[in-house]
Amino acid sequence: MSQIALTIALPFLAAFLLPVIGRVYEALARVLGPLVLLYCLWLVLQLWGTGDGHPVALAMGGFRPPMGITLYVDRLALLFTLLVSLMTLLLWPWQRAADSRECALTLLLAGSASGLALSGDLFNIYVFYELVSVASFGLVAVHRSGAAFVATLRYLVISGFGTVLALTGIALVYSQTGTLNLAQLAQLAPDLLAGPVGLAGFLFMLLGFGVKGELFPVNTWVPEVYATAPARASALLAGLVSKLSLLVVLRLLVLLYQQEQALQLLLLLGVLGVISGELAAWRARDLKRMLAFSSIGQLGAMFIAFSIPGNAGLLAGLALALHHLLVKPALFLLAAGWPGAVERLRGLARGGPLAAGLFVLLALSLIGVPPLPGFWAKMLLVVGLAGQESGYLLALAVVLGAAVLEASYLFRVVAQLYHRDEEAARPRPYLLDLGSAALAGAVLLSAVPFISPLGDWLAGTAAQAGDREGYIITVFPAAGRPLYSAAGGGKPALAAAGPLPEPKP
Amino acid sequence: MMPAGLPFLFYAGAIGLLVIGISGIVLSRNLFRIILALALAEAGANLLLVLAGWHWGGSAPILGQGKALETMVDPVPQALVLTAIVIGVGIQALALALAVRAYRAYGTLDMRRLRNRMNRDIAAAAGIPAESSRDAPAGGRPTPPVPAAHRSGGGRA
Amino acid sequence: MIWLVSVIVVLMLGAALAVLLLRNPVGAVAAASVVSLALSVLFVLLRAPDVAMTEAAVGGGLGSLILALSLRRLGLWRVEGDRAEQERDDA
Amino acid sequence: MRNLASLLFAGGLAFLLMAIAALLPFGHPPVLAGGAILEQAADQVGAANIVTAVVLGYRGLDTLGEITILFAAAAGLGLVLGRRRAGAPRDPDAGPVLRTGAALMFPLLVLVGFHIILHGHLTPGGGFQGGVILAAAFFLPLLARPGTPVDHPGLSLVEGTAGAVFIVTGLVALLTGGEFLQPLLGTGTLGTLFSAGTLPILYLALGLKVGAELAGLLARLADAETDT
Repeated sequence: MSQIALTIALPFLAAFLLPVIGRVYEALARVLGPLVLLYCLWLVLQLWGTGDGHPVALAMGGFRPPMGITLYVDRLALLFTLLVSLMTLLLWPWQRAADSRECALTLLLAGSASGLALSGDLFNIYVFYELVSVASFGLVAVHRSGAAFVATLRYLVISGFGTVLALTGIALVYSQTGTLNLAQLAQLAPDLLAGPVGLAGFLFMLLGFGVKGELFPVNTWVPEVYATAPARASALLAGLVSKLSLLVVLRLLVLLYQQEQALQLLLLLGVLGVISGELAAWRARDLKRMLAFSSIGQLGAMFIAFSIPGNAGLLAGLALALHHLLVKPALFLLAAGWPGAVERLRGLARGGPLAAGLFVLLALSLIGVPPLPGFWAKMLLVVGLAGQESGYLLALAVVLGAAVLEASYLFRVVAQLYHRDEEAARPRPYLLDLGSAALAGAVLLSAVPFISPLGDWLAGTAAQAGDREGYIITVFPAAGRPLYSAAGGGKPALAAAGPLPEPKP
Repeated sequence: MMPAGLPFLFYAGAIGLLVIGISGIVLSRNLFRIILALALAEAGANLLLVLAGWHWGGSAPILGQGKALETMVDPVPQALVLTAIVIGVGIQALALALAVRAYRAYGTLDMRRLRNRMNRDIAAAAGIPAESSRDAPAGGRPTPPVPAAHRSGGGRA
Repeated sequence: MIWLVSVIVVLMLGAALAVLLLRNPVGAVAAASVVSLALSVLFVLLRAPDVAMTEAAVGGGLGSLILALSLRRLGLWRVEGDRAEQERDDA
Repeated sequence: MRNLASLLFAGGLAFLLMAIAALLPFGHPPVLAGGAILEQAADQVGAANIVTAVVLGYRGLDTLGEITILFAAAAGLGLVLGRRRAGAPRDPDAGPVLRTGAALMFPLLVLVGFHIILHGHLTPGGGFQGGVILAAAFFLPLLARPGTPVDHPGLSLVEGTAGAVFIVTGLVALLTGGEFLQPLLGTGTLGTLFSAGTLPILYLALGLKVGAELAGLLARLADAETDT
């Protein structure tokens, strides 16, 4: 299981060496990135096959927690590492492969995203989150137009603001607890983080780590960036990176903040996100902007799901997240070949029947039409919300209203696509994007007959992710207490440690 | 014995920097100043983090200088801040490079104006008439033109 | 000790305000490096020599250098600012 | 409207910060993980400067992430600023005083930079601080003679190999049965130059990488005529 660290290390190594190799042997540099990602994919699949499904904690550098950094490998983390390799491979910037810097940044994004999924240390999460940000700054600016620069700049400023908030939150948590290890924090949280300082720390970290998750007040970068970035970068950000941000919030909630106030705060921000996102999407006049705003709304729904206490909320949130991860990138890829404004999509179905058909399929699933997987994800959310108290019922009304809005604006697009009595617009040729989108559609359809086993599996994963005690015991096996204090100083964990040298006077 | 006001002074410095920085980021319209304010806020957060591990009368966490381990301050926040400072300067450099390019493209550093111009370019690229950009100032004059050599092609098709 | 700290904290916060309020961007950069240097003195007092060195080298030195270089590229590197143009930028 | 909202937002955050400042434990931190590290760092890592032990040992993964962020920032900066136009004019040379000064300062700065890097496990200082000084050393001649062509390929070679050394050192530990980034080569005698196992090597790689990255970054920012 130690090899899982390779999914972080190898992409970094390849990215460092890419400019050097590119100068000597260009053909190798061109395929190096996909090869490394393929290897990571294979590795994760193999670990998946050999593992027994129980979570494992890895001590980076051989230093036992809480001193060193812990990687926590449970089913959810493994799933996300798999998805990271798979998605970056599918969304690899093939068309622009000439620029080694773009390949290097994509590799860095993949490595840091794996790190984010695996990390069990608060500050380490911050570092990988920053790396994801910085790598994505370069990727969204590659079109090098004025608009792209300004959009990236606003994205950077908002991310930087989030950085400051997250760092402040970490400082507050550290000042209360004196540790960064998530398992130890989980032990201490009920005593030390329940007060106002701890909650303020949660607010700051939520706003900071929520920037990529398009959380309500820190999401103004979304429409501009998705409108100016290359479709593949948008797809990566909207599909993958936003889900990693959700994963961080999930870990914080489950391990550190199982308190009502924290959940209420998340619920409030989620509801505001749904309302503002869906309304803006409904008003949007070009397709990319519409998709971007609707993505804000859908991520808001996931935050609402996470704010439901208990595993039902986790399950609903994860189902929504995985569905969105499949559908949204495909929609962005389809939109890449079409002219922007909705009115200009008129009659496009005749020019590209496959793309239009795919769009209809994906849109139906996004709205939540049975028997497509999107329906089941929304169903879980609705059922979870219906079993709760007053505030959640309001959120239920908002979610249902949002579904109606979603249906209205997506059908507006579909109606344009299948408009008859006009000169048919023709899409730009974009086989690769269409192929990836078709793959997503195929996966979506093939999931329909297996909904029940998939749901069971996901429920197991959610239960494991929501198991706070299990997390603590996995990281600190000795009766769930930190080893160093149990053993009173303890022996050094390092095999390489020599005899004890005396400090010089 | 610790002078009573001393830790408070340090905390006041950290929180003060944070507040000044955050208000600068949110309220300032000049891009260059926003980037500077970002650095200020980050410095405040760093100071707060170092303070989280500091105690009065502590010594630097370096062995072999005759200080007892118990008196040393917590080394972990210091290591974190080292990391955070370097991350901050990397992001600052990238932000400045982007600001230079945005200035070349649109000839202004005013965030609101840049945003309007960008929205107009995005709308034009999508094929929507310019009037649809809601944020455009009513009758606002576009900024003075930049020398043509510096223009790097506003909107992309 | 307490007097030293209070002087430095006041200096630091004053310089931070100056960063936001000075019209001249060169002055703002100078004020930002004052903040960094004051901060690194505070780090020394807080028994964090490594952090102090880094803050002085990275924040005070390198950061100001980067800022100054980009100011030059923006064409704003002038000690006596052109009022009208600056107001256009600040407006 | 938007202005009012952001004003409220900033005001709220500021108020919150000040309110919780009163609740913070003034100067009485709970030293939990840090205490364990202070106790065991001498045995486990063997670096006299415990901050270095934390940066390269206990939190080595953070440091790897950090140099990678610098790398990503430099790559993004190159992507944004683009290549130099062929035949673009350069700034005039600085005067003879500055040129001679730069020539004299260069070896001194390089020496100081390497000293700080190599003693990072003993005294305050290390890869980042030394790397910044190295970057300054290489940037100074460029400032004095703007016409000097910058060896970007050379810089990226140093940068790439130094980063690779850092990761490969970590991978060797993984392949020999340890964990990723585990220090090797024993701890040596505390307080001497050749102690703390692979830490000085890591710090050297880190310093070179940081230096090369920052030098490239400065050179790109200084070159006012890049445009493609």
